[in-house]
Amino acid sequence: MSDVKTLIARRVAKEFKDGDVVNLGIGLPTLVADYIPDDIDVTLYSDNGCLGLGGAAAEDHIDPYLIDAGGTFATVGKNCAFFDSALSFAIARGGHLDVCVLGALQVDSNGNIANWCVPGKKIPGMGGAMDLVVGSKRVIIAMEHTLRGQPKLMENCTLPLTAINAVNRIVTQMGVIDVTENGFLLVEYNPEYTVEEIKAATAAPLAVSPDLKPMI
Amino acid sequence: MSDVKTLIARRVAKEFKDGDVVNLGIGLPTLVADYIPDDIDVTLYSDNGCLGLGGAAAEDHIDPYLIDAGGTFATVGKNCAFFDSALSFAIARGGHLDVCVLGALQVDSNGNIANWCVPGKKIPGMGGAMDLVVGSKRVIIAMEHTLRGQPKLMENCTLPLTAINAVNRIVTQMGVIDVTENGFLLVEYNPEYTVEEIKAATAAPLAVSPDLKPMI
Amino acid sequence: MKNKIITQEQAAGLVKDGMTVMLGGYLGCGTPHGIIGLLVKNNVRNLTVISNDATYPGQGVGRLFENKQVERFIGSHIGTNPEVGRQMTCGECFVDLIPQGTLAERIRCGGAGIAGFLTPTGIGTIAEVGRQIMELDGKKYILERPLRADVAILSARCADKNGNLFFAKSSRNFQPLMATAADIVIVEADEIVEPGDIEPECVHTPSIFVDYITEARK
Amino acid sequence: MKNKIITQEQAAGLVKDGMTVMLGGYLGCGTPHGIIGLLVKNNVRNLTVISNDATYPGQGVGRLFENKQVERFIGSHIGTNPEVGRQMTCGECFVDLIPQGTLAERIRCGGAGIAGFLTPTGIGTIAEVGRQIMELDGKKYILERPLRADVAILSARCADKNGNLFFAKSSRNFQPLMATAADIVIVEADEIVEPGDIEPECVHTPSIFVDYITEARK
Repeated sequence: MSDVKTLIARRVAKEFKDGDVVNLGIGLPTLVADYIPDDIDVTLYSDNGCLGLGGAAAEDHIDPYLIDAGGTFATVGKNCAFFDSALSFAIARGGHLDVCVLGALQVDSNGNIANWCVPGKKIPGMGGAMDLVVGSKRVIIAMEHTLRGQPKLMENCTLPLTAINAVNRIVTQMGVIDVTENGFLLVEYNPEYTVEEIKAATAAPLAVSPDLKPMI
Repeated sequence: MSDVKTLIARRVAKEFKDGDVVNLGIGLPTLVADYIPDDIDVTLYSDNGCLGLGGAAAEDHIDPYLIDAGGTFATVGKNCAFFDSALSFAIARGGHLDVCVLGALQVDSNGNIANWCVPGKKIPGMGGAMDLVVGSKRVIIAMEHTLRGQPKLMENCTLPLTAINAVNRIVTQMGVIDVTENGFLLVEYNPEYTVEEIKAATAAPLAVSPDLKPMI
Repeated sequence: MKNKIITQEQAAGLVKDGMTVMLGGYLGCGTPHGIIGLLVKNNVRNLTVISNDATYPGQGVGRLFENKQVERFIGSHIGTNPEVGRQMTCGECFVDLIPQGTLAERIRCGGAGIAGFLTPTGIGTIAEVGRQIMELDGKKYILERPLRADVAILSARCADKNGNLFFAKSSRNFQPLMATAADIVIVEADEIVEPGDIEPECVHTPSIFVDYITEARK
Repeated sequence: MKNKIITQEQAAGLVKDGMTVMLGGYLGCGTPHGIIGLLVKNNVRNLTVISNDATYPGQGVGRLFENKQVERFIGSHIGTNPEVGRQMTCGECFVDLIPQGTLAERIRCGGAGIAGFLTPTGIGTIAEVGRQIMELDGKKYILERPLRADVAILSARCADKNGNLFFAKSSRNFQPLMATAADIVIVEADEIVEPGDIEPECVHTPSIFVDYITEARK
């Protein structure tokens, strides 16, 4: 199971370019930070009002004034700035994030995403996700392809939405799927699975790119 | 003439209470700063992004990074803070100024004010005046009662307006006039003038307060 | 200058039953823990609380829920505190969940004299419910309205005696916005310093926004 | 990190005929004087200039008017520069005068992804002309739209090599807002310092907004 998460995180990290400003959501997306190539500089954004945090604090070096967006005690990185929540969301909503990596409960072939609420079960709140997904130049979903055998890539999301027409790319342990005007397009596949298996695990039409490649 | 300005500035300075946050406009209102009583603390606001400036800089102590709202090189006062123009006008528009003292070309009995433009003659722009007049808790006009013999207190302003229903009080060399729901009300008079003279210099009905007092 | 320094008890005493209270902090970082403790002790009821999140059980804003003092909560996230979810589900507490950026901007507008703003955030989601939608240049936006409170209670790293504030690192979050948007603004400062000790260019909240200062207990 | 440091000539060369350019400063304080001088030298034409004011004859933004490079000016005040008033009256230059607070907020919205805001400023005045008026809770407001530019040119007291900015005293003015609202952001820094030299809590504009840095000539 953790191998699956590592595989996804590794692949997402290859999406970044030198100089990118990136938001990594809570959970699986946070792991991506560990796989960012050394030869590029990526500035991490935290919606609680930080750019350039330096990772989690050691237990004996906790600064009570410094947490990341997930509430973990953090450290000051080498290109760090702090600001208030108004500027923080001016960054998110205003198109200043190059890439936003989030988990999802469901994504559909219109690029709609549901990731904040399961009615009758869990309503934690949307936090910053709605602003992040609407405002980022590129939205990449990092998630397992299915949840307890149920597909998470749908024709239409059934859970309450986080945003419409927002997702650009989905990275799962089975492959890399782009959201195009014509719906899902498989652009990379994990050779451990056949295309038919990936299609079977997807609850919406899945076109296959003529340039289909093995997952890098 | 400068006696007239001094008289007006002195009287306006008596309007302030301890702790007030005050904007003084360019020209006559700026003089008011010299007459603020020593026993009260007033924080001066400058719309270019400062609170608590300490007055004009000596010629041999000019700091090129520090001007007041009128462009004069200024000094750091004892309770000083700098901020950007968005916060500056959040202060002005958001009701955080206790008193705004401005000059005017015309004021009318509805509290409308014209102070930024004479069409065909001088169109300097409104600068921050429209925000200041709309947002301040109290707007006091400090001006000479007439301009070259022409009344400046009107039934209806004829020049382009800065704001409607905005002025609370007018201080001139002839007296102190409040803008009430029923129009102008003379509350203090300069004993150098008769009430009839003040009425004659005013181009709108001027009621006289039953508590009319000499100008303090 | 008027003395703004009061005791924590005096500060907590300014909050009365039924008030709308903004509380600084993000998951407990930048939260005025001392005054919140006294609000629990004072047992003020029927509060409307505006704060980003409900922090964790037994901590910060969360303590007001456990003592059932919150009638309505306006925030972006309650997932870290199961008790709040329970109260919401049972109808014991009304919870108004709004996107974090919209929350920040609504508070900012409340302090800036702006009557509304148009955001693309939440279009096509339940964030639209009860909101006016406007279409401009072929795109849809939600018209959001300002938020204000009777009292804002903040936690600052430093306050000078005039009330100029400095927030350390990520403890700034919503606090400079809340300072502009409440009738009474109270600051629990970890340190009270002399005027001028905070560089005028590094003041995060100018003194004119702050009514009362109280020193945090160590 | 990509090297953002370029020469003043390279910086000025990024501005082309017909562009919309935001220029920092308030009456010449916080104005990028060096790059403006090179824009005069380069003689780029038909510019739309967004700046608070037209400063004084022979100085800052004013020099672009004297060389007739400004087709349209969007600002709040031109009274300190008679040449601009003359060009406006003769129809040589279109001048769009808007309230200073509205100007600031429109630029902020341009950078913050907000499609419009409702202000009470200007109701009942010519600031209403061409604007949509909305009535909310019995009060009238002007719906104002965001402003953006192709290039913003700023003047900072310090920039670190990554592009984090610090503005001294009143030279901050519109500059942090403009940094968010242009496709290309260029900073003329009086001093270029090492990353970390500006305290992370005292950064006025984070590096992610800044594309190019050039050192001001002494």
